[in-house]
Amino acid sequence: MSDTSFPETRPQGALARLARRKLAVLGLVLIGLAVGCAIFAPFLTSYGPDEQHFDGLTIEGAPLPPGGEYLLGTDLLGRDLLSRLMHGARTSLIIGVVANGLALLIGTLVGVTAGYFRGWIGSVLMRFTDLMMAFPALLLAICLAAIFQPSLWIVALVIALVNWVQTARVLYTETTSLAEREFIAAERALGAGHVRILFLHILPHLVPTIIVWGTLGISTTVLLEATLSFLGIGVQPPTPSWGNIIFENQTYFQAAPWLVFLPGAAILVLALAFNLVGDALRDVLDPTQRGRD
Amino acid sequence: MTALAQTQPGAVKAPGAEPVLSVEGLTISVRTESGLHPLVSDMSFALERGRTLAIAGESGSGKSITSLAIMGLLPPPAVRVTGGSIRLGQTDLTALPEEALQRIRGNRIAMIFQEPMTSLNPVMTIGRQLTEAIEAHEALGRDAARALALQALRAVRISEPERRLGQYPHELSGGMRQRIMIAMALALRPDVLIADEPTTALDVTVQREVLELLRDLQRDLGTAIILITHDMGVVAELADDVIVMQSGRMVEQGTVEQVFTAPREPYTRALLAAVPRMRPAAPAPVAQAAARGQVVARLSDVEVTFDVRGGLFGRVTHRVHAVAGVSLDIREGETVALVGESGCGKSTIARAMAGLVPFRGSIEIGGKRLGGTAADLRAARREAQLVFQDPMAALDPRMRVGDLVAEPLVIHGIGTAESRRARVVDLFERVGLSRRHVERYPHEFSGGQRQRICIARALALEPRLIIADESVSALDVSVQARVLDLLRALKEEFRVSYLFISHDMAVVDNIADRVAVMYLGQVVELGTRAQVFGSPAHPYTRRLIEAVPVPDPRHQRQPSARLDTEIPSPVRRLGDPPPRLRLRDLGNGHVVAEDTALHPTA
Amino acid sequence: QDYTHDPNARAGGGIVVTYKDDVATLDPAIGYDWQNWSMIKSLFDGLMDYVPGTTELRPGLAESYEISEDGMTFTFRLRPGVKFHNGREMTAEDVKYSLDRVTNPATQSPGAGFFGSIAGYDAMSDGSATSLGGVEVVDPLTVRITLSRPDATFLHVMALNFASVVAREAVEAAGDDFGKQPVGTGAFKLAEWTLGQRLVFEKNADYWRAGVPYLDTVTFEVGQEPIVALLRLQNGEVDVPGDGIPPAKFVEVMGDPEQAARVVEGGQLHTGYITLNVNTPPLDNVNVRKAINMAINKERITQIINGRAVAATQPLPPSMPGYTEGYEGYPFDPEGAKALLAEAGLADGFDTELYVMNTDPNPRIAQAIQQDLATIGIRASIQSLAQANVIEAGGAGNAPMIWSGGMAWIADFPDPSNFYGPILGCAGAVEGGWNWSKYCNEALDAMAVEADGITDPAMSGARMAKWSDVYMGVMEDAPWVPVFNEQRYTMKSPRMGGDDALYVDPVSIPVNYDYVYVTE
Amino acid sequence: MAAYLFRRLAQAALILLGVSFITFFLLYALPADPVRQIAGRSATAETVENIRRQLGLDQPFVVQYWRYLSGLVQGDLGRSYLQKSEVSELIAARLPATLLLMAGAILCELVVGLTMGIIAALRRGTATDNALMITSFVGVSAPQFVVGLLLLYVFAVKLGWFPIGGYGTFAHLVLPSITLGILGSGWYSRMMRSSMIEVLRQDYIRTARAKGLSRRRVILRHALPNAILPIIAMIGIDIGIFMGGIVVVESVFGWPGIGQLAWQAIQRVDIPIIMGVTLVSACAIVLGNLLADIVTPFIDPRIRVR
Ligand SMILES: Nc1ncnc2c1ncn2[C@@H]1O[C@H](COP(=O)(O)OP(=O)(O)OP(=O)(O)O)[C@@H](O)[C@H]1O
Ligand SMILES: Nc1ncnc2c1ncn2[C@@H]1O[C@H](COP(=O)(O)OP(=O)(O)OP(=O)(O)O)[C@@H](O)[C@H]1O
Ligand SMILES: [Mg+2]
Ligand SMILES: [Mg+2]
Repeated sequence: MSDTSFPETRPQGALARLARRKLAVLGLVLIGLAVGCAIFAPFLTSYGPDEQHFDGLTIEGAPLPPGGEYLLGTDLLGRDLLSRLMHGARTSLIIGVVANGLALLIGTLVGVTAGYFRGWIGSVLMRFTDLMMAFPALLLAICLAAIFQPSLWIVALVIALVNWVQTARVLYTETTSLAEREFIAAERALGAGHVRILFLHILPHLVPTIIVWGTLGISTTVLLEATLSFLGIGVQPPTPSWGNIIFENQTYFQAAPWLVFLPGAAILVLALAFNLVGDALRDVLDPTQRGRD
Repeated sequence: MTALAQTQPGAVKAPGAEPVLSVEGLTISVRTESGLHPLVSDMSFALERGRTLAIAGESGSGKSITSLAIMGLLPPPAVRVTGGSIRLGQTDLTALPEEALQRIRGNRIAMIFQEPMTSLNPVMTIGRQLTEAIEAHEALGRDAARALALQALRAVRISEPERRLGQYPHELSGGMRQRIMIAMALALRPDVLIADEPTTALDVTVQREVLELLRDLQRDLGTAIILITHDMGVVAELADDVIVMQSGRMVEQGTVEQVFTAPREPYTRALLAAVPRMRPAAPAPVAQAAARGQVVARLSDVEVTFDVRGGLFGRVTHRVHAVAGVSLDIREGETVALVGESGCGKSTIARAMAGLVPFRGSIEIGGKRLGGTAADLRAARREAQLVFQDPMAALDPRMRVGDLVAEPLVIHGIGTAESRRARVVDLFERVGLSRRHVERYPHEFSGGQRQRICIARALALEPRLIIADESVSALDVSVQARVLDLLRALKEEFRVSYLFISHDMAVVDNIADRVAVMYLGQVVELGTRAQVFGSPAHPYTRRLIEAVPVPDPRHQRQPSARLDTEIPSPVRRLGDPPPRLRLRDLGNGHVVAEDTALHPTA
Repeated sequence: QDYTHDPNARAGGGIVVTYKDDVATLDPAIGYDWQNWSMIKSLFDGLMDYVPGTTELRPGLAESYEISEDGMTFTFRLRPGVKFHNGREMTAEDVKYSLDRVTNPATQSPGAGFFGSIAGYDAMSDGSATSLGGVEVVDPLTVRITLSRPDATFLHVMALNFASVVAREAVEAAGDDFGKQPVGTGAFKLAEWTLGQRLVFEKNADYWRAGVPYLDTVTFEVGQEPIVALLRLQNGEVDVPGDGIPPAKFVEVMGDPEQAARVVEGGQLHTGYITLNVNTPPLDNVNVRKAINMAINKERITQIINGRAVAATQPLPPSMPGYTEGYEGYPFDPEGAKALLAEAGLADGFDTELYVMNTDPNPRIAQAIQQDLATIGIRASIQSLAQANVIEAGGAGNAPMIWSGGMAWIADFPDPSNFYGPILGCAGAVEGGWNWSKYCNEALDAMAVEADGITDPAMSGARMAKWSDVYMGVMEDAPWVPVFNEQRYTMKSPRMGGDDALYVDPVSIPVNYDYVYVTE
Repeated sequence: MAAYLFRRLAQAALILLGVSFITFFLLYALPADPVRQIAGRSATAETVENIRRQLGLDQPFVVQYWRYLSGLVQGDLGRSYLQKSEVSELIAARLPATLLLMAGAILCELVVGLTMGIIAALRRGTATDNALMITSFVGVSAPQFVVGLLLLYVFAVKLGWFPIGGYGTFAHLVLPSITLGILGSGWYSRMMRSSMIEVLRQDYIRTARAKGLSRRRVILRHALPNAILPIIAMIGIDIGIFMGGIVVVESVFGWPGIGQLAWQAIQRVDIPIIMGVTLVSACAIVLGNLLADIVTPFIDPRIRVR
């Protein structure tokens, strides 16, 4: 009883397959670069991020454009932009990765639990989610941050607390329909416990959605942090973050475009890098997509 | 290859007629990480007007892929035609651009797909889905298109065709959807109709009707039909010519008489030998041996209802009485078959026994009451394994099949990783799959292969009871025979009991010790196989038996009354439960429902 | 009379002025914002007024006034025939009603405190009276106001918006909404108000001052981002950007001769300063405060704001009477500052916090200050917060240091006393008060009272000298670091006419609408 | 349907109650004193206390909240502390503009986002797909203030196609809608792409193609309505996300909506306005979700029965 099958190739590990995708590797390299900056910035830059240089401004008080002594130019206080960007990577990574990750985690937990268990647990969780969703996120962030003393970790927490809602909502819907699928019933019929079903059979199917929301969330959270610092409830100056560099300087985008576009590009590249890895990961994890590139 | 060389071209081609469709040396390959691999190689045949070509063969032999290739609908991007030609009249379809293919699809070649449940767009009305096919090919106004659509619906003899136009697919039963698919395919009177397992998903009575429908339509319109099926009974009833496929190759080709009466190839012979047949009805020998073991599962007065909500505050207004009081014992080493029309509650009983739906009454498995403690439930689940009706849906598409089969062992903490692996390989081989398949994913298998994976999975725990819900319906006869043999062997070896749910009476006739016939959530007849098939007491049972296709092309079937009405509905108002049927004992455990008021034709 | 009319002025036409923030109210008893301050000035008049473009007092609705010998009684003779926008003639009753209204606690006027020297004010504010005992209607055209203590600034107070004369029947008709339906005697009347979008002022044809206003209409468009307002100005759609030239555009504008020519520069009665909380160790040590004063590089800070300010040496701005000429202030001397700190036993510096309001350029200035402090070893962390939160922290006395920018003192009236009371005097040094240094020097307070007791206009030289001494005393204790006095830079469209001084009017900010005109 | 609506509205009312409570509590806990803002800098402590008493801000939290709530059920949102007028009036004057802007933005993000998503899904894995992905990330990562000014500068100042900010005509609406919609369109295009890819694998798409329908028709009539189903729920969620952007966009374009009102109120702790705006936007979000739930059955007949 043979059938028309092809010689089986030994399936390689997910990592090995990931490694064969050029774009994913590019993404990993870029993320590595950002992490490198975040950790080693003090050793890589020739100026401190907070040093205000007298020669960093023109006589009229205008910042210097890229090129020359300050490689990427200076900001409105005559500080070296390159150094600020590299140091800013730390804040932005914490926000974009940790806070966003935490939001994703809470959202996934709430959405999946509510969608899988239904019943009163589900109702309570979803009504709470609806409540949180009806609450203007920015206002909540402002109030929470103003009540606690602002610090990077508080801000990260606040961002996580306001950003999980949409993820929860979307995953809830997806989980409810997944939980109805026959193979979940099959697992239950085998006697599989809830934990096993949730982690082995539900979560893997949510990966694509989680990846889409997670990667898009990076920019959103990084910019939300900036909005908060702009309101005085984020990371306090002079600590740089990519977001607050933009916000500090956004009115100057014509006079000193580099102050807005360079940090903007940094955020974009970070988000894209995660997206490249995320997309590749999704395809690698999705067996129906094997055979593509 | 040898098979092809021996085939006389004249066997298929009627002298003088120009073929509408001819396939020459068709090769279809899949691109994988390790290069191109052929799924179908060197396929050749020709098809003339008004004739029916059946492509039979084991599951996974490339039947569906071939038909998709003809339609130009191979799943992108991995699967492609890599050689040969498909000619419709004079045009080579493989060389046509998409635009030109669009003009041919639906218009000159139409196809009915294997899965009627998912093949209709859920958000579009039936009417729209019909008329747009018409409008796509003929310059007709809305009204004219509507008239044509209505005509097509009438042609497939669906009840209340006008009303159907405004309905959505989910409002129709599987059989009705299949008719809609046929109507859609036939609306434009195509030269060629490809029907891929048009009846596999349907129960016998509906299958009957659909087959007759196809025959009538062909007679009236002169359409050439390619009928893909693994059911030799269907082949015998409908086909003029037959191609037998195995492993992506044609092994035999000829007229239906030739193939059935004088099969040349050993594979064909094996295939035909494996076809289950209804044994001639013999009077029941008194007192069969099987019934005296220990009771493995006991259902007493099991009722399952589903609530339908509506009205203010979403109160329950209606109930679906899916199972309305079923009592049944299954003894050790016994196979009880549960037969009945689609929607009569067979699967619901299976689900209740697996602890998946809440029920009233009591179910005991291996002495443990379901609905008792969690530990009882777990123990019961180890004792009884459910093989689901739809194998694709029942397998997590993101797990390797090897892991899926090993899962029950992991869940119940049996064995080490190594021993489990060995067991998985062993199970695979037992169900006719190879160890190479272990690392693949469900979507990489054909429908029949998946079903075998599900069975392997159920066997992993060596349960005392296996509930097999339509487990062999999707299998080709040879595999079906092997699986049935396997089930039988397990029964001998481990004294496993089966609750065997099926609509295929021939299969049931071959495997069952006792048979329960269900209608609208209740058992209307119960007895040993010999009792039920030998002397069916309930008219509904008789109807079911009559509908079974006979795998003999010379068999003449007398036309039966067509059933255009819908099956009476199990949905009832709250507080209006269905009347319980009283069972009359005919002796020796043969019971039959007294009340015939529920009989569909009554 | 005291103002020579521009000979080139021509009547007619309209202008468009933009503001970022919405106009909250046009009720003169309540309006206290940047944007409604001068609008109210054009809709209403008080008994006193200023010569346009200057800080010189002149009579307004009062034709003339008399001050008693002891300086405690002011008798105003009203101008006859002045009509409210509703056509009724204004009388002494209206003056009294208006003053009663502004001091009545129910009105919740933020300016009520200015009238504290009028006899009977205390009874009003504790609710035991409904009418100011010190304001008397002598006859329909005469009002006599009696003070409870001598107040040299009283005439300035009568020129404040809060002292504007309102029409009683209009107030009563409008109820709580008088601020949306203002009726006054001013040069313009409100013709249209589309909430959140636009206000249109229309020339008051019956205006009692002859010849003005020149403009037929003034249209205020609110909710306009300053950068966008400037783009629109460059496009000829806007005549005056009410919020001035945004910092982001300043260099560009000044670099273009054609645009730079239309920029008007002027001083304003403003000082930007850092408060040092004298109750918070180690800032309670005067030497530490002096060291901080010496550490701040004021030139650098003015550079950061594109040189739109001059370094300050003392609390008062240079154009304010009482300014001490020749006083150098604390020199910029980081080394000296370090020495002072070492003397105070803080050679290693210390940690503190610097509060700042979160709108550009204030956080930037705070960072510059932070760096200056860092050079002498003071590690100040910045708390950049919304205005309300900074004010809260300042009032509660929780903030060791506050940069005043964005909330800074712009004088309500051009008199040195205006810079003292609430922000440097003991009265403001209470919980919730605006004296964020919590600095309280009884001796200086006494001196301030003395100075304001000199009501004789002839003695005003002596009074100013006294005020000068008060501020020098303040500098001695160094509760503040005066950083700079902001210069005002406004732009106007090419068609705008009128003296430059009108565009940087120290009182009618940003523009004196009554006296500007268009040339086409 | 009526019963369903009734149930949903009751739920919505509960949610609004929750929102009002939380907001009120957070504002109560906020370390900033509105009275000081009202009283001005020349006020004495006595005056401050006086005003506090008049506004009832000296009362315990529960009493204050109860009073607010009783006003609320009568449709009274209170009086602004600093604007000195009825909050309901202030909001009513500005709400139409904001709603218009939201509608414009939603339209824009749907049109742009869905188109991008569909094209990306159809051209999956190609350079077009990658370019669209980058574009959508640019949309998501771009600070709206800068986008707004950039658009204003290029299309209004330089090209003169649109007015430089303002409100009134359709031309005024275009640039703000685009600015606000760009962010969302990034999200929509990603969601749409996934959803579309999923739908394109379905059997009924194969059926549609087997009928010989044109590619265009298969995409627009068969794939799109199915793929859009999960997206509709997003629109409800979207309105909440908009609130942040609206503040920025309205200020750049001088759009007279509630965003600017809210912004000023937050800066100056004008609690009645903050409360009012919060409740109104919560209403909008709840209604948006409700609307999404009501619209879905029109597209998806399967859930009509429930
Ligand atoms: N998308 C795919 N990628 C890789 N292999 C595939 C794919 N689809 C089908 N196959 C393989 O192609 C072979 C033929 O499949 P096909 O669906 O034509 O079988 P079939 O003859 O229709 O079987 P059944 O009767 O079970 O439906 C099988 O071995 C299957 O594993
Ligand atoms: N979850 C559910 N909610 C409501 N009704 C249901 C549900 N599951 C099944 N039903 C209804 O219960 C009845 C019995 O369904 P069941 O699946 O048991 O039929 P079956 O005999 O297995 O049919 P088939 O041969 O088509 O598989 C049907 O009318 C079905 O529509
Ligand atoms: Mg098939
Ligand atoms: Mg079933």
